[in-house]
Amino acid sequence: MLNQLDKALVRERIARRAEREIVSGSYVNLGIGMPTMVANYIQGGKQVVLQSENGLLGIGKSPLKEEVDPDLINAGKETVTAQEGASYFSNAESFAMIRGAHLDLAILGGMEVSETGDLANWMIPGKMIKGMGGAMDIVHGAKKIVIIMDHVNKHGTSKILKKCSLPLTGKQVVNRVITDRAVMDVEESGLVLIEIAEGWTVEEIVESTEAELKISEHLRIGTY
Amino acid sequence: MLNQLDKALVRERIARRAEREIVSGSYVNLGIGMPTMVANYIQGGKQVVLQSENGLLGIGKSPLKEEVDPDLINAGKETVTAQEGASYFSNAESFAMIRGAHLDLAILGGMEVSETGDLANWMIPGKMIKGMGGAMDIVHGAKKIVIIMDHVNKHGTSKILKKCSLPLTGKQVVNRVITDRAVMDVEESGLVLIEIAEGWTVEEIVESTEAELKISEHLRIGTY
Amino acid sequence: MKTIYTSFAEAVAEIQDGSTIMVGGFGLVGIPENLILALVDSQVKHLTVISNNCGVDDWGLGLLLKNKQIDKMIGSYVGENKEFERQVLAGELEVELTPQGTLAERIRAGGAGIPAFYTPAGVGTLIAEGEEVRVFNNKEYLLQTALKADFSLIRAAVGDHAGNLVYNKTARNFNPMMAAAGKVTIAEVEQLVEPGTIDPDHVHTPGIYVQALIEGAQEKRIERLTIRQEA
Amino acid sequence: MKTIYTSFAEAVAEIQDGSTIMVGGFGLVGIPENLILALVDSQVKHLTVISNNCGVDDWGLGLLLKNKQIDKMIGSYVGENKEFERQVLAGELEVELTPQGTLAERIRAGGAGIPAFYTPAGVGTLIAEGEEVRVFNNKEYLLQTALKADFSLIRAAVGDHAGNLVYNKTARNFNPMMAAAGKVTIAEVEQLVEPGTIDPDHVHTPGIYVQALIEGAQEKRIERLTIRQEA
Repeated sequence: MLNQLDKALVRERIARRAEREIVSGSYVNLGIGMPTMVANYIQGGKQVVLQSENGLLGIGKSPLKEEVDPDLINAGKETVTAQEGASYFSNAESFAMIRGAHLDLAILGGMEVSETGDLANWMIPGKMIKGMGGAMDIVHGAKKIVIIMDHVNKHGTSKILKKCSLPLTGKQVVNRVITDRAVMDVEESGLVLIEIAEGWTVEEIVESTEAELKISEHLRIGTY
Repeated sequence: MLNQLDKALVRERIARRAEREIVSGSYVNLGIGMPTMVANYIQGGKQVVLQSENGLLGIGKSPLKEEVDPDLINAGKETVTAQEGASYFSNAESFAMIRGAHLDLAILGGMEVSETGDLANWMIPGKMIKGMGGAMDIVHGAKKIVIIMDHVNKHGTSKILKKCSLPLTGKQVVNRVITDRAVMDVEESGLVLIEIAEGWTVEEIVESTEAELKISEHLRIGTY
Repeated sequence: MKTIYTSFAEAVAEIQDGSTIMVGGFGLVGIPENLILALVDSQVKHLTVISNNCGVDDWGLGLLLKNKQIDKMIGSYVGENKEFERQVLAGELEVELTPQGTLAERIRAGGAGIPAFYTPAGVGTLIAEGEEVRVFNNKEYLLQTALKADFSLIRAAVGDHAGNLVYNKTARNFNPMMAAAGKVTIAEVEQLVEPGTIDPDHVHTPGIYVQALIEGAQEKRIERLTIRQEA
Repeated sequence: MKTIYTSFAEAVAEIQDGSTIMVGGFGLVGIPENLILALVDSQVKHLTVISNNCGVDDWGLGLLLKNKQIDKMIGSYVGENKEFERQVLAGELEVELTPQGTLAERIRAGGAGIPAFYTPAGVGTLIAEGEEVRVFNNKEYLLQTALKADFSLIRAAVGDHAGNLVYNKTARNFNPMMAAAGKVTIAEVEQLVEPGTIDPDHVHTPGIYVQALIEGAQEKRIERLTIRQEA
């Protein structure tokens, strides 16, 4: 139970840090699961338009019980509402919007990220394959791709790798990774550590990261 | 003047014959110029939906003076109205509809047609090129392509040729040609004469046609 | 002008063993509920089904699956269905997974007479194996071909006798592209109205794409009811 | 949320010599009249213009042409304009003619992140010279690449502050695709309204595609007035 609570707190920490990626006035796609949680932490002053790849630009709050419309869901199949100024469209138009790089930002979950920005987040060989949904399109779509994930797996092994071991969702597509421990940018020169979460040291991050990590000159510690 | 009147009568004759191509319940695109005239002769009982490639399915009559909406035109840029049950859409959707073979029939004008169904109707070398508009798309779109045209040019030379001399609009795209003198089908075996207009004989048609003409077993004479 | 059915059994009667069918919807939203039920009753077999998802165990396409009427499924996400997993692992069901945007665009291409196009989705991944890769402006793209169907079963909120359709909110999803990509498109509409009722500027699917319509009441099951409390 | 201009001169101020611009409209229907007039006043030169037509001698894009601001024109039909002919014959104006459906699809592809696609239009004709031909299902198709623009100038009937647009009748034409294919899209709207005024199901162009809006009254000149007499 305590462990579960910890997990929830860690997820909230990641989501709150990810929220800082969202610039006011921008168009954002949030992946299913933890990324969807990010919406709960969007700061009051920010004007953000959230896109749902099933055909909605301008996701609003969850509906009140009496507002529920079964024809109105997000990509995670949860009932939602639409903001003022929203629009509905087909999946073809939705992915034209995504593929055409009209979204400013996508925040997606990850299973593994490589130091060259490869992302694996859709299948584990040997386990039932559920499908990639829209992830393979989205990683090539938004102007900035931010991945949020745990830094290590349950065995303590790094999920930030030299090379992904799982089948890829996209190759050289990730711009930034936010984990429970650190924030890293994928740059021409390699993977750069730019922020460290509260309670962790540079040495601990480097040690728990399989990928080669360059330390940013502007590294900030305890930012979240 | 008499000559002009004759010309108008000949055009009407062609248009009336072309109208017989239109099956009730079908979707039809009429090209600019003489083909547009065909709409004037559509028999009362027929339910026909005319498509205009600028983005209208269900062209209605010309507007009364007080009905004119400058935002509502056909592909010939003439003011029109919309039928009950009409819809408006973008040019991309319009040509998706055309290219995707959803139209049953297109009736277009022609400068030259070859015995293999090549069509030339958009440019004359040495003269100013105005552009092909939608013709190159439409000839690959509708399920049946009918060309209406004069049988010979003003010098009396055949416009139904073994091979087109003018730059093509489309290769092997024509299904049927209707002229002031005859109706011919493009078939695997070649160009087949199936009907002759009033006042002409088989010999006269063959003589005024450069293309090799097969005579249909079911040839009908004086049908229009 | 269009065929208007009053019996769902009749509406699906032409669908034969081995047909390829597209079925609209995203999750359980926007699916033609009664057409699917009629297809189950019809016992038609060996279907190839193109749909983003495959329903849940006891609703939507999951019912066809349970009844073993599907030989092959083309979709982007099929994870809500235990029977699906069982049939795949048992080799009873062939699956072709395609990125959602690629699926939507392949269906659009099918209806639009575009035989093939290039897209970045899937470059450098498993799904690119055996596919043609081509560089445009220094970026790699995959060649993808169009998808068509013998029958498209779609759902709209309102349809008129001319075949024009209007969808409600996110129930639009794959329905418009499938309407155009089906050789025969059967639209299940919540409300059937006379031509002239729908403003021509509000039409989502022009009537030309629709061959038949049928009015049907929808259950609209909710997969993930998420509500907020009054503040 | 969007830039709302009140001066047309300001609206076009960022367009520079040598820019590629898309301009909505079919004939004179749906053209952004005041944005074009402002572009004439701006004296910006060496433009590449992508538009289905090129206006008439004294209206629409014809004004830019007369003022010799266009170096290159990409369109499908440019026959309504004598000055056009003169400039082409004098070698002052480069023209790229493309079939109308191919033009529409190339612009759609530009906005949709599709770098290239295959289409049957033009196979076996002059415009296929030097182009890649490929066979799919025993039919020949031409490879065509996407078109994008630095600026798209479009017109809508209604726009809201979130950038959502609604077009009127056949004034829709090329405007929606151009809205998506412009790096910067400026929409001239007949009526500017608050967000929430337009039903989200009636939006033709979602706001994400539009960077700026300006309200403007339209003359709406008619090229071929065709009327019928009361019966």
